Amino acid sequence: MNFVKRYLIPRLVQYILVVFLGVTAVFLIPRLTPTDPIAHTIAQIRSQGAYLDPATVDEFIQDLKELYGLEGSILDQYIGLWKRLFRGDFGVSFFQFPTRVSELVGRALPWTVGLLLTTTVISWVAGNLVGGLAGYFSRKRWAQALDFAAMVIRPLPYYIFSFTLLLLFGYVIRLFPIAGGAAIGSVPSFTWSYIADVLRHAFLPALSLTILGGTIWFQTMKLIVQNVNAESFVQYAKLGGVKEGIIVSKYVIRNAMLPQITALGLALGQIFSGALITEIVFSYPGLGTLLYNAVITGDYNLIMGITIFSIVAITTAILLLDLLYPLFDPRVRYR
Amino acid sequence: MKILRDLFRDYRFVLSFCVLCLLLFLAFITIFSPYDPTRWGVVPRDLKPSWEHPLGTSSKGQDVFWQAAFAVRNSLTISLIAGVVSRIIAVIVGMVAGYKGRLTDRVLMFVSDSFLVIPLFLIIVMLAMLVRHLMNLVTLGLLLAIFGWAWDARLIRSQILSLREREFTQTAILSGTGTLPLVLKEYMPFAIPLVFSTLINNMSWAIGMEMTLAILGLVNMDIPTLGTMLQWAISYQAMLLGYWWWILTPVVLAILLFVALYWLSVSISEYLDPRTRLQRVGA
Amino acid sequence: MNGTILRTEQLQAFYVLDIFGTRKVIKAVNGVNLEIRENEVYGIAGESGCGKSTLLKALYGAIDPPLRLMGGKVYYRINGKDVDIFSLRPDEIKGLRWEYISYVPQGSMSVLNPVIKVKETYRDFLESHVRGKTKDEIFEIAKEHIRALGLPLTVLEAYPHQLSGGMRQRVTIALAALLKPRIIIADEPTTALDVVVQRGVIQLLKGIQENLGNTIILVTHDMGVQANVADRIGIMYAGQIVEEATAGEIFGNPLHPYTRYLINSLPRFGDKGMRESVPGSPPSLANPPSGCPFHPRCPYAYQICTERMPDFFEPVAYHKVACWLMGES
Amino acid sequence: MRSKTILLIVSLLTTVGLLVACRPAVPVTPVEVTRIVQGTPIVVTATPAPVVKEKAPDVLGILPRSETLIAAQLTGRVGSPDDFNEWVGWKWRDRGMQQLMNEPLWSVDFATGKIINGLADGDPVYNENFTQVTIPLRKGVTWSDGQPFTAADVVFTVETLMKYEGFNAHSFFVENVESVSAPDDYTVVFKLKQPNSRFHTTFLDRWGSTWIMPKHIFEKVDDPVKFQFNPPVGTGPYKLHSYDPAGYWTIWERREDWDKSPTGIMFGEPKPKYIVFQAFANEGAKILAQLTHQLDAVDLSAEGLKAALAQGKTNRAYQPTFPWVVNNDPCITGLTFNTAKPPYDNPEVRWALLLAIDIVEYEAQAVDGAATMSPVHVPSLGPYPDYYIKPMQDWLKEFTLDLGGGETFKPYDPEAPARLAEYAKSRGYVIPDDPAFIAQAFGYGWYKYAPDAAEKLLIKNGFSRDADGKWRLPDGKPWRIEVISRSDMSHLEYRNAAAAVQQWKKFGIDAVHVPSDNVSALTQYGEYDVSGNWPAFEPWGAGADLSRVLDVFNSAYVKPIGEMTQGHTSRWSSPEMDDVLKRLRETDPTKTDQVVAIGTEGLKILVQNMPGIPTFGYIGFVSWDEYYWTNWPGAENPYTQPYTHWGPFKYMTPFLQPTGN
Amino acid sequence: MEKLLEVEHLTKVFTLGSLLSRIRIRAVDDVSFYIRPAEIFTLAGESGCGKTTIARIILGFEEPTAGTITYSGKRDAKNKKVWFTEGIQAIFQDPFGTFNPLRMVERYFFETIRNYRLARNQEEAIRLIDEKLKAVGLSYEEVSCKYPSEFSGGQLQRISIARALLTDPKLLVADEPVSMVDASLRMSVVNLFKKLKEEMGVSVLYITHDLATAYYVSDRIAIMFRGNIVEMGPVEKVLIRPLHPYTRLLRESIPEADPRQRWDKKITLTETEYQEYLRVGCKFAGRCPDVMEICRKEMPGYVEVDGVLVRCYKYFPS
Repeated sequence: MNFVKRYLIPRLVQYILVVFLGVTAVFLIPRLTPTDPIAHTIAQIRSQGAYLDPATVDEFIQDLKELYGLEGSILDQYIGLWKRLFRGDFGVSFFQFPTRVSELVGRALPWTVGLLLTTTVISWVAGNLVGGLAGYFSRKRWAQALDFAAMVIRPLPYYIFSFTLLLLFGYVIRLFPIAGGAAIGSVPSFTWSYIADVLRHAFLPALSLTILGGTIWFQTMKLIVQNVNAESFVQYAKLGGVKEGIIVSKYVIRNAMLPQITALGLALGQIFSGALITEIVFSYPGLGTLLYNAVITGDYNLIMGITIFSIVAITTAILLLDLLYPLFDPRVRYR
Repeated sequence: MKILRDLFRDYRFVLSFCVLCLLLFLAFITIFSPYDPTRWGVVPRDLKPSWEHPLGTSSKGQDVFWQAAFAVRNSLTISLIAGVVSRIIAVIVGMVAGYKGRLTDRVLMFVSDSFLVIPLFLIIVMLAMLVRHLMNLVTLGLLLAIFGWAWDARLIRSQILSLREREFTQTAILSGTGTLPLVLKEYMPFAIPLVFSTLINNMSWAIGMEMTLAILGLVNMDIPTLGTMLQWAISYQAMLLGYWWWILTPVVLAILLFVALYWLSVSISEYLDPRTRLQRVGA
Repeated sequence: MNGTILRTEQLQAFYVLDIFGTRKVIKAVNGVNLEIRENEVYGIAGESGCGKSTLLKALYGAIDPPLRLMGGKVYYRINGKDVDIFSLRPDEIKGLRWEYISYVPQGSMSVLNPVIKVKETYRDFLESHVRGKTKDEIFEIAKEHIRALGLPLTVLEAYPHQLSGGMRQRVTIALAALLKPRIIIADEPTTALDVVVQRGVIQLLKGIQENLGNTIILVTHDMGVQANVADRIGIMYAGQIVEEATAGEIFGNPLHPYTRYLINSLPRFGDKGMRESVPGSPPSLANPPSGCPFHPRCPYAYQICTERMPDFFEPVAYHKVACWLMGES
Repeated sequence: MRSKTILLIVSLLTTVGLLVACRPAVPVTPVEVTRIVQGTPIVVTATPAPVVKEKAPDVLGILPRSETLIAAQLTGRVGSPDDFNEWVGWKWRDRGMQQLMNEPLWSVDFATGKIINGLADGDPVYNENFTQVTIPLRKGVTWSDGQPFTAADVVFTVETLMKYEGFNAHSFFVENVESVSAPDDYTVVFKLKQPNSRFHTTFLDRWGSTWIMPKHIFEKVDDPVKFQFNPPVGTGPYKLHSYDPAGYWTIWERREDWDKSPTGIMFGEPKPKYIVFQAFANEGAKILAQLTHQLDAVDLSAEGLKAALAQGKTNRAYQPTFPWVVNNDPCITGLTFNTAKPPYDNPEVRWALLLAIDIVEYEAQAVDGAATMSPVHVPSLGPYPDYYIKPMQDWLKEFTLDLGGGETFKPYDPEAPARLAEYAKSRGYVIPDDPAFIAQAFGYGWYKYAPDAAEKLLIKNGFSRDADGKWRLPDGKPWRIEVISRSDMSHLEYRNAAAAVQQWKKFGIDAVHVPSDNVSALTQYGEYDVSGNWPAFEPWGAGADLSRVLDVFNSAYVKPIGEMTQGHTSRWSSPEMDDVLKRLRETDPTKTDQVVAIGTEGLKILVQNMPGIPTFGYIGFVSWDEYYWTNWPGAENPYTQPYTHWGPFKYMTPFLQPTGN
Repeated sequence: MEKLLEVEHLTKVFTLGSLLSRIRIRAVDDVSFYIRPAEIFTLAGESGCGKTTIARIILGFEEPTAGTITYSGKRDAKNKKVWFTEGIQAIFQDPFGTFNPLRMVERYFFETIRNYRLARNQEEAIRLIDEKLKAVGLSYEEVSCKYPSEFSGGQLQRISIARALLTDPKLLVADEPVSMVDASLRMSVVNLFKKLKEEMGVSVLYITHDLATAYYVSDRIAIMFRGNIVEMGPVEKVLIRPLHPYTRLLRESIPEADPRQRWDKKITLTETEYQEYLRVGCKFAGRCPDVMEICRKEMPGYVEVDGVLVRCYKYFPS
């Protein structure tokens, strides 16, 4: 009970407030931009060569306004937004009218989630593990070599790193496909061949995200471990002749992981930005490319849908991590 | 001065210091540039590195060396603006929250927590689109500054919190020292190393962010920065056309800059943290 | 008289620091000769920064950079043979630890892993030294041990932060006694504890020593604690043992001026007479005074005191001292 | 010491990695090839396209690669992949809908300059006063589901479009059509509300038209606006096979009864059994896909095409030699002034800005000199040089500007293309000295680079230079021009804007390039100075009619700044032009002589007023892989337009030849 | 009888936890005592008994929940600065924490002088500083231009006293001033209190858990347990013949520096601090060997036995 009151409820309150703030910001910012979604739509239809008789454009604008739900004051639209959100409805996409935003997000989501979840988990686990070992054995040659490699790889721009991978393994050595999430013409199914195909397509994007993400975990973990290593309980266990394996796993890495659990939550937002670029490089059918298109076309509803969705998803992930945190740190559990 | 002398005994500090000096020198000599960095076609296109053009020329007819010099200067300017301004925000927020405590602390920490939790990248992208026509070095720096302070404000706050409990705070109060002088004289010396090392990290972040925004085409492409230089090279297919000098220059410069900043921050924070210092000494 | 269990010969251990190029040598242990016997509580007393903790580390064979062994030997008597621990391989030293000699570190508030239960810590220590036991058997041993020492069994299920400082200290002491080692080294086990708790901790230590019949090396600057538990006491000053005798002798007949100061400066109930601190400040170990390191603070210093370090000799039976005042050797 | 070694090794590895990635182009020995320039074969040197056997990775899950053609989708990832109702909104119809699934009544083929009859069996027949039009329909055509195509489908389509407001073309038909009827199964008669000599062009496919709905499907639908039309049914030679729910690819399969489609009837069996349209999120991936034979036809940027040609062994461009590009696209690029905003409301200021442009440098900066310049508002491509540009030479040469102070200036420069050819030679490209080649590749002329004349014009209009040589507006404020364009760096709008900024900077104006994703709104609402937009609308691409080019300058469409304009974004109009337009509307577009005469008059008015600067014709950077398919309609054999995203792509399919790989 | 400082019914309640779940702990519970001029008064007790809180309230670092403090006849002056100039100063537990390690020690002296306008110019300031440092056995030369790390704990604590003396205080609040000073140097600090009292008439509120030095230095003593004063009176009486069972336990637990007087009785440790704080009745009832039924129900009041106030039912006339 105490735990609920002192740990859970403050976090839930914070969570709700943050989501509220985020949604409001996301509602306001695109409305401040001069991008007019209707002009954009008309220009798109025109410039792609569809015949729009100049004399009839006015009527067309009115039609679109109605269809897009862009009538009324900003406040009306804002209230409308909340009403729709509570129904789990983000409205229609302007540019991809009349597809619903939720449908577009739903279509892109499995790809991004699949890619991000696995790469985040892999890079977090591997980065922390390797970083932990490298921090513990920081005098060893391999640890220093890894440290150096991480230092050089980490600053590489996502685009350059991903595209170099694509060049190397898609063109120079033709191991992996250039673009897409699965082979052209394949039908999603739970067959081994389809899954293998998806994995083959996901390999390079995942690799670039994992390596670039992993180096960050590697570096921070290494620093943390070096600090934890100097803690008296580690020194004590060493003096007590406790086996090195136990010291590394149970004393050093386990304690050093605690700040990394918190950091994982905070890193999710960062990872998203990396995923956006990576998805563009690999033409991956995820949320990143969807968002990029929405941004370019000034598709408010879609931007809002994706961003609100991301805010909710990431803050929820952070909340969950926060709530799981006491499982790892008994000091919080029993305070 | 003694600090500098001590730091110079660390090879990483020396290396990164030299690299930074080199980059600063590069930034400095832009005032002698024979070319206007925003003009195209000032030199023949697509030339390999030569004595005349040490880093070759680009498909836009620009000298890559001088572009790179401007890029370094501008990227450093952006990151410095972002770093310094966000440091000012972080110091003020952290110190006020830490020293005032109570409601002020709660409100400020809620704000900074929100900044930490919300996927800022999306918001930055949206804002960048919003102000794209106003984009220059200063606005971009400020834009990044708005989003780069939250974590460091927390760090400073927690440091102030622990300093507030230290007895010398009370000694100072008993010596009749007022709040502002107390914070400035007693706490700032502790906060400064932290401010400095987070400044370096924040600068790296700002440079990286600028590169990402440039690749999304959300900055002023006419101003040479590491990001825009890279984006021009990418969109002109320098990689596939074999104009390696054009694309490698910003990449290598970025790596150099990042590694130098990283080593600088590691070296300084190790210097400030005696525990790791001793570990290193033992090696 | 019991046999010697631990012996040092001219033990020298220095911290060699190379702080960004400035070389600094701290002579923390500078020529210590000790003979510690079986089944005794040997107290080491001295001001902070006199090298007590470093001496313990050296005795424990835990010399890690930046601490370096500069000379001398440490012998353990194992199965009737003197073993020089610095000649052993790392895994051999590891084998001795906790089974032959164990250690209660300073500030034991923070020596327990905060994220695992106390019983897990016990298990890790047991597992690392005892082979072929299942998890349950190991917990059983730990339980038995805690029960025998009169500590509540609930401590095993607790996380360190749930225990009070005194309880944590006792848990750490119990842990040190877990494998019934012949020697337990305790470094300031009662510092920062309230008097009542301090008493409980000292009782535990004493109880263990009586039960196991082993040797405890107790470092504390609190002369009251020393008087209460130590059989023999060594007074340490500036990296050296300057006086060594039984507790009764030290308190009854202190020979070294420093020891005399230490004892006379202690206030006693029922006596409000003037008491003086040791004058001056403790010497810096990085740059100790020449000759007898105490000479700058010693009211009786001769010329020779500033020039040569006196020998550590035995002017009275079983009472050693290093002071020129005590005549000649 | 150790870490220094590591440093060395790692930095070496990184460099090597990037160098491998940046492999320089493989030099290829040029050979001589024959190309047809304006009907005359001439010999030029070209790099050969050797047929190489190499393993291509399998990108297709189920389709046989050798029977499949893969093309990149121009407009990118499909946003509404399961919606084929192309009468409503924008449905990414270049995913194959307009190329393979739909047969229009007529198509424009700009390469041959012909109108191809699709579902129509001949030209439309107007009555005297253009209030009634009769359209004959092709017999023997069936929909892909086997139902016959008849006049009832056309009537149904028009009536449905007029019935529901949600259709794009709803307003057009409501405004124009009095009634539609089918006297027999293969004739449709429209009665129009007012005279309109170009009513039928709504059915003329030039990157889109009004398609015919299958009546037997749509008549069963409650709300045809919301109907998704999935699976779609068309009269084209292909039918939908499958599509990616994420919108990255669409697969079309040749109809069993391909001979019941107009394409099959006219040209025979389409060769590829399957055609895939695939979207890529970035150009690098497109190039790599083509280099690895995973993409047969693709549109690239100027540099992208160069990179593809440099790296690829089996791919080719439209032209076998420099300038490689597709240069018969019927569209003119350039700059548009906001003539509603001072000082751009002054034609002399606009002319001064034109004279400050060195077209050779401009083209070099924009497209490395690969485009054909045009001095008037139609491109110097396709049929337009013959109809307009060549006949206008004399007028252009005599065209005179009044620089003030009694000074006059003849700005036209017929030598500009030759200067551009010199530039191309300086870049190492092989250029034949044949004037016909130069005229075809670079155009017939442009205007002189005359900063002096520009200066005089500006001074005449009250402008001045400050001490630094920077221009000031008549009111003394510094002159700052913002040139907006879309933000896609490879787009020709962007390139035009960037090049203009460079030229005007050089001239001493504080010009800045402001790319924006919002450029369409900014231009349509008039909130800009200059844009890299089309200076005039594209002509039809076939025939001499310029109604599309000129009609947007109708004064009736001009709206004040802040309201969305319906006409050209320059907001320019003039009584003379209105007069030209009136006469053009009353002229039968098939009467070439009349149309050319009126059109020339319109073009002259545009030159005199310069509401926008025409620079060069739109060029396409098409790259074809000849590994699986050959006989692409290149410059040496332009049997049809070369794009895979234009409607007549369907007429290319019967001529493509499989290589057997 | 003149009282320099009088503390009456002082109570401080701490609220732990967040908005929703509060634990209220009476860290100081209805405490009253006074200090005479030129007197050393000791507040003694284990850590967490509330003695530091009292010091912080007197110094104005903490607001009391209830109760009053009267200094020189003035009650609860709001402007704390006036108090300090008029003569309450403090020295703290950790000599190394008293001064900012990054600043020179002398800065605090000059700042005190400037803030309280104690000198007109630099020379006068230095003279004043030197005078006060001499009073604690140091001199300005030994201190000037040095950082805290260059001194030993005993020296720093004396410097800290010298700084406090700058304002000529009447009362020195010394919170555990020697617990972190080496035993061998402790007396140099403690003797200073005696000297200040005798030579300058300064009163000292000596807060400590070290009963031996308390006995040595102070005139009167109050023993605190879990927020309450359980016994208060002249130090000779309270410490030599303790009345309250807790005082007795404390007294017995102090190891005598005499190997002949070792502990023989074993003690047990049971309850935690919180539990004892939250206990109804006498807080010591859980550990008291002489516990009675009534002890568990109600906190006893004070009873005077031979000039000593004690809060224990044992001494209530039954």
